[in-house]
Amino acid sequence: MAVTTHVPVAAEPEASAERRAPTGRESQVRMTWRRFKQHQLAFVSLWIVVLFYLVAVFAEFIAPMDASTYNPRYTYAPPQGIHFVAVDPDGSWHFGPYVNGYKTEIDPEALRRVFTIDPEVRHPLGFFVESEPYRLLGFIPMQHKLFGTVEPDAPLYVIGADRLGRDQLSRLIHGTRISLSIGLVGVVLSLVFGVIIGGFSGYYGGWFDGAVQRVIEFIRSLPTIPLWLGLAAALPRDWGPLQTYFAITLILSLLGWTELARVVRGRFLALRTEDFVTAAQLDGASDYRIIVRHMVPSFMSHIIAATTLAIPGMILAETALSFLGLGLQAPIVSWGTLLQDAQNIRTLAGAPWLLSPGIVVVVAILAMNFLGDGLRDAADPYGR
Amino acid sequence: MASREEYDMTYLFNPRSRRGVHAFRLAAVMTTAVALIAAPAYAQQQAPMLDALVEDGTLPPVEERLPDNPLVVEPVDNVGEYGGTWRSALRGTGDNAWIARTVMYDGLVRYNRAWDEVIPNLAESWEVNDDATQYTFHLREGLKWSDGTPFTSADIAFAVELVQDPDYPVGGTFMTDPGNPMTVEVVDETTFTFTFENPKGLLLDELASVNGSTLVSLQKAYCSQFYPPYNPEAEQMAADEGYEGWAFMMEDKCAWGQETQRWANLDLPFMNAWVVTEPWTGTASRVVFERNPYYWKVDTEGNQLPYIDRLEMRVSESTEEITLMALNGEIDFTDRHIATVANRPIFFDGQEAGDYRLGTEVQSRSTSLVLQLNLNHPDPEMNALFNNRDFRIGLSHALNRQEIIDAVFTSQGEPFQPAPRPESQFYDEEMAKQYTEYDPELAVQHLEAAGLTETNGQGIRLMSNGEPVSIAVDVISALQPEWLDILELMQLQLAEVGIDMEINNIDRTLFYDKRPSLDFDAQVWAGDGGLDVVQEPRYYFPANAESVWAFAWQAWYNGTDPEIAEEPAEWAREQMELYDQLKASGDPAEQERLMVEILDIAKEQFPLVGVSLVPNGYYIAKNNLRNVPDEMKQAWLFPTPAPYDPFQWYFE
Amino acid sequence: MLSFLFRRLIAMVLTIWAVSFVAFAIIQLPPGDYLTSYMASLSAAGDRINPETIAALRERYGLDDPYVIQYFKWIGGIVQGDFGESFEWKAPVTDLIWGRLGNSILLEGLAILVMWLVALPIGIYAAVRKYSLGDYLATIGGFIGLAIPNFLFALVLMYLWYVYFGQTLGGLFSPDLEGSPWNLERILDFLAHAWAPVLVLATAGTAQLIRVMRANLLDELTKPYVVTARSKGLPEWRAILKYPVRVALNPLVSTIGWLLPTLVSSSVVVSVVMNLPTAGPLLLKSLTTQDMYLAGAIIMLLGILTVIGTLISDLILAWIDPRIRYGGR
Amino acid sequence: MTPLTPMDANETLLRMENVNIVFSSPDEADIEAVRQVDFTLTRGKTLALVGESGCGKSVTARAILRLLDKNARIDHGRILFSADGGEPTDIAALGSDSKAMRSIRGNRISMIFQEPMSSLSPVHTIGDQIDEMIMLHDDVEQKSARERTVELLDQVGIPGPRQRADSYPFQLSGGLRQRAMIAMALACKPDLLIADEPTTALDVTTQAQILDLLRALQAEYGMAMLFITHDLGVVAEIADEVAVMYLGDVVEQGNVFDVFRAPQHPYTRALMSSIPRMTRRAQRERLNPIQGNVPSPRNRPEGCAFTTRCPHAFAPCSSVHPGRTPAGEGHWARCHLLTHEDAPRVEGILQPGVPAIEGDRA
Repeated sequence: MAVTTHVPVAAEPEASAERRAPTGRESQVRMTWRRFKQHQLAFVSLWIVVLFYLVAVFAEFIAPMDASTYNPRYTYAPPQGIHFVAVDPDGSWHFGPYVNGYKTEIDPEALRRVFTIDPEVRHPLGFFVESEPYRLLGFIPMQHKLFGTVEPDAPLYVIGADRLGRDQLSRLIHGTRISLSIGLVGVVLSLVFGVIIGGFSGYYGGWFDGAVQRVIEFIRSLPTIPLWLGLAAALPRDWGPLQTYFAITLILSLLGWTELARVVRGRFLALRTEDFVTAAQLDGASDYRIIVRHMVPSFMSHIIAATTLAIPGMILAETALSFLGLGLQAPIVSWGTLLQDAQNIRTLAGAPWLLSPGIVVVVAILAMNFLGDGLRDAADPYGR
Repeated sequence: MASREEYDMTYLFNPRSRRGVHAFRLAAVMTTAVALIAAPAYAQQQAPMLDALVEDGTLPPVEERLPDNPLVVEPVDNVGEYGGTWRSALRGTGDNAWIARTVMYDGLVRYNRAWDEVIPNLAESWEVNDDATQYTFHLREGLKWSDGTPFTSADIAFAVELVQDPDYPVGGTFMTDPGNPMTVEVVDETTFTFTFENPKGLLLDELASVNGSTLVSLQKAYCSQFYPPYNPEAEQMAADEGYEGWAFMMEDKCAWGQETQRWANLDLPFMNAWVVTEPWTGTASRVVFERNPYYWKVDTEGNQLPYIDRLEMRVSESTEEITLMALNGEIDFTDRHIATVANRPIFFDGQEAGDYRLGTEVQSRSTSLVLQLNLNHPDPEMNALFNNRDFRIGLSHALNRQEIIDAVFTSQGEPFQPAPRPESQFYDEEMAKQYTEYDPELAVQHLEAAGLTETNGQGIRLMSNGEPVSIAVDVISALQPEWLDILELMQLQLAEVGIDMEINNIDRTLFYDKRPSLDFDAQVWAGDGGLDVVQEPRYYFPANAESVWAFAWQAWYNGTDPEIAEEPAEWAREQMELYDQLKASGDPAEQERLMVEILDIAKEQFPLVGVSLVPNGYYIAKNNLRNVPDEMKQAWLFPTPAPYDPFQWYFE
Repeated sequence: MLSFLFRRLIAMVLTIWAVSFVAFAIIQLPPGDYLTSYMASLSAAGDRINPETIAALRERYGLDDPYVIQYFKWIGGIVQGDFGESFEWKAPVTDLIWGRLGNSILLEGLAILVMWLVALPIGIYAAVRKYSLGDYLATIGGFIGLAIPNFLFALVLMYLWYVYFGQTLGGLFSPDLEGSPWNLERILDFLAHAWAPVLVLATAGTAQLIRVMRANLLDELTKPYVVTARSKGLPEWRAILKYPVRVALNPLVSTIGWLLPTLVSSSVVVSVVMNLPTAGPLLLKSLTTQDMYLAGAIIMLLGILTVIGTLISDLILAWIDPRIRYGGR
Repeated sequence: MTPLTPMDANETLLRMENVNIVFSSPDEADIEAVRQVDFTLTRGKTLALVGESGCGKSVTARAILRLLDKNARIDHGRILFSADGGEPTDIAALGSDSKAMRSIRGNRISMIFQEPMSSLSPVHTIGDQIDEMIMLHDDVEQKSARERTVELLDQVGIPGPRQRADSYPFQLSGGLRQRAMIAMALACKPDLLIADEPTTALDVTTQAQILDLLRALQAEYGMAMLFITHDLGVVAEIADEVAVMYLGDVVEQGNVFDVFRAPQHPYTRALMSSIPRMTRRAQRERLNPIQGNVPSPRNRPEGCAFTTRCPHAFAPCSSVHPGRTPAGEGHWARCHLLTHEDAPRVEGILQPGVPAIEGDRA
């Protein structure tokens, strides 16, 4: 539900005067960082987010299989889980990660494969195992995966397989790239609009500010979802996956920038009156210089915070659009499209592991929200 | 307007036309015989819910409501009991097809349950002249609309008149076929004659098909008030009502056949077993039908049909909701939307809890997916390639069909090309199985024979202009998720032999928009015409607009889209001539011979690549719902389950 | 105050006018028109329709006119309260949407009510006990709600409900009460159906609300007047509730108006999954079938709702915040 | 430090005994913002608390009302308050939100603040805010409360009080706001009024008016006043007694006359010499501001806080915290100069072994 967030201007309360004195000499960045680290939740989240983006970048390497590698014999295969210790009947112990094989039969009446994990069969796992040659990020030729089964064509479905016997984990990892980048690209675009427009309107104020405010008001007065639907439905429908992908991000950011603009403007209004800006003006520094050299750095952290807080919205929007059949479509692999596969009773009943994208989305969004909150609190301790 | 959801639609008559045509005389004789026995040998019974109404005189007694010789229906298992509500679901706003499949199917004639005969219905008999240009029908004496007024030849004539009115847009029926104009002549109350310019061998099948309802759905007494020729005020009235013209008001008040608006107007009289009592408006969350007290059929003991009192259809945009309803035993019979391959396991498991059973539906479609390369491709290079038989054979051999069957259809089905199904008398194993074995080497040989010898860096084969072979395939995954799955597998399999395939998962409108511009490499659809070979020859030769693979050729054949119409290849022209002969001929044996010839050419030319035989579908029926056959044929022209006489189903 | 109102009204009219452009653009953007998709479905249904008929229809629906003409026809109608006719239903748009719009507002109104009842106390607590365990729990809880995609939540809810209670959640009324006038029975029936979607919608919105409330209150808590209030000898909670909370509420209360349009649009997804007779699915369908007047009308109404909402917000704000009422600072 | 003597009922209203206040923050070591503060407030008299900003005046004042922020606490010491001359209550021992404490706040002790604008709720009328105060402590209903409010507003010299009662803070001038603030503070006829730099935010003429008003009211209500300011001029004008604070310490206290005439602590002296005097050109001396600036409490020297800036600092200063040393009737200071034999000689300070100038010891 879109509740317009009230962006307060940092007020420095009387009573904290004594506290402020000692910290006053620290650099903005160091101070922010120190405060940030106290916000444990945010600190943990930071690492989670970093992890997510690492996965996104090195998807091909981390994912044990390719997103489209299928195996008819393992449709809807349940999760294997990874085991580390094995005991043979003769009582001898084996250490090291492995997965069990499956026993499969087809139930012709119910039309499905019935899987039973076969504890006898063990497929040992290894790191940096040989694989089909592939190109990391599309240009670095490689033929090793982070981990996988030692025998090349042993089944590996750590968190289960989808309806075509594709490895859900691998698809999840590949989907991460699209979903996270869609969020990032979208936000970066909004940021560009937001900072430039919001910045100038906040700095100059006056009629310019007024005009911008009206525009923002207008854009906000357009009901989001129909707008998405409309624009998404309006995309040339013979566009390829990639074009659609960027079109969608653009659409998302077109509507997303207003919020950022508001934040930035708010900060600018607050800063404009601060002494160091006035000082700079008196020194006859150019507006551009003032904005870029003096003002922007002084609330970089706010921008970062606002940005992190905007990404989750984008991700959710992407999934929602896919759900409505207006966003990305299979065969593109994104969290949204993966969830599309999961959104039916048959999956809930028969293959709940296909809901895993949902969990990942939740984790990612939680992490980013906390990170964003942490950054904001750190950037502006007295304001919030 | 017509249904959005039907993808298995085919049109025109039944699979064994020769027997169909026999049926004319035979059936005529038979029914008169039936009539003799069935006449008031014993007092007719009626549903208890009507007794009160008859008591207080709002309804005449059942004898007066029934025609002189009601149609006697042989129950599937046994004579049933009155009462009960048949609950089902409509998927959102565009699902009028479900009503067509349950309530509306009751034309002049109908198909028998085996789908091999046209039998009497409203018409108790008919005669056809020898060159099949003139048909005379005899309605039952004393048929009545659901409002109690008589149903006569005049109503038929009115329907024809209205449908033929150029200002009134009714989509292609035999009445508006520019290729073969027809006229109607009323002989008397119960007798009328259709006269055609050219032979119309297939009329009875069209009348027996789902489209037959159009002719018997417009009551002259009611509908003529909106029609200027009968009511000079009609235009004025429409204007007052805020319509932009009489036609708009007519469409709205007096919609024909299976038009959705038909169930939005409670005043509209029906000839069907149930009449709508809760209208289907844009805001309705359910549509309700109740028994038509003037229905004109009885069971073998003379009980007026239908047995079931009410039909309750939930309007739901959400298939998941419908699925849960079915699992929860809140749906008494359905075979639509939710009865998919993917859902089979949960419905199977749910039988006990939901107290329902799964029945078998034999599909009329042959192969699960037809890859229709655009043989009229505007780009000469592609055009040449697609028209190269070796290329198509190469593709076919490159497909590992068993893998697809295992993955997508849980090993149900067998490799199958677009060809008549084993159940059809046109079944030709060679045609169905040719080039289906998975053999990459052989595939490569054929591809190279097609001139694709060079490959580029990614191992993609190059056309003579040095361009890599890349086929963009259009698919509407919304209609059948399986299609997308199959394509995703094909994509990888074709890559193995150096053919690049791109999947365009697109919206239906665009799917159709692209055709007239010939602006596509290939489209996929299901293998219609597996049982109704003669009626739906779209994959056997460029027969109609659904023959996407040769759209320009069919345009030439049907005289549509002149701007793109293009003279077909020799072999296709030959087929077209043969089919023309077939349509003209009244003799079933001749028709079969001609069709076989057409099929042989198709087999020889191999224009289309298929995947696997469509496995049987299933229906979901509550355990206490009786007189439902365990196995049904599933088609559109034969609108399952209507031909299995839902009016004689009952709850025990 | 009056001039303020006047200025607002002028702005309102202008915005609505602008919205009408956007709405029209949106419904015209997709290639093809209703008749293309109509033909598509016809041929998919195996039906034929001769080109002349289509041409006739197009002519009759005025789909051949230049956009400008179409626009003015359309807007002209709207000005007279005639939103045109839905192609798909061959029925006046207004007949179709009012009922569903009503349901939307009813449903979302309920959801928002729940949200506020839950979020405000939590938000206040989280602010007063900043960084306490309670604060963390509240935030985490809220965010989880925010993070779960609505359709997933709805679907899982429906399924689990079926599994454990053997009921299918769906719709807003039991069919028998669908058309009936409001009475106790119907209200109860509505609540019996509405709780599920309300739950889904509320969980999605609460986090945001908590966060805003917390942030605003944190700002106010540090203001001197709070100390003054304490120095009067007011009990801590009373001091907080009467002063900072009162002030912190202003920006929130002023968003009530903003919520109006989201009333309708935010429930699209849930409505589709749970088959709720709200405006959302109608809009979705009309957009995909290019039922332009229906789609246009709904977008238009949403726009108008927003503008009215904004006005209401400003009025409320002026009403609760003297600083604005008397044009102070 | 001096032993505790029983409070003289008719004399002493409030006595701070060895109070120290500590700020703790999650990321830094605790800071002792105020240490060993002792002073006494006498009925009907005004004590001025003087010092540079950040020296802990406000904190001390708030401590009396237990209005410290969450991160601050009274570490030890007592704040003895006896309203009706009865058995004194130790405010330091009360729960900050306890009933007892609340019955004192606003009722017996009330406070006015520096920022009249931000110290009044922007969304409630002046009237409401004063009514509330009255209704809170003496149980009367709205109507009569409002009557009293109007009286008060009238009393503090707000024109057209009845109408003004219904206006919002931002509709009043700074001076009027402060008057309203005062009216509120007086609403329950408190025994003690704490005024935290009430005039700092006002322009000079208004300052004067407010000061006069306060003095007048004090006389009328016979209440004691703790007047916090950094402006010695104001002190001279309003105070009977003065306590000088530096970096959390009360370095010198005594009656205004004594302290101004013969300041004993180098810091006090420095303050004095930093204010201009009205003299003839010829006799004018250069103002000599205190060199250096206030260090943060964090790195405050072990001993006398002023060491780092003290012109006379010697051996013990940096290490030993000087005790209270009497320098006359009710006049004392914390400085080693006053006690140590070997302290450097400083003119004007009573040092051991130095004969006092006649009249000094009054």
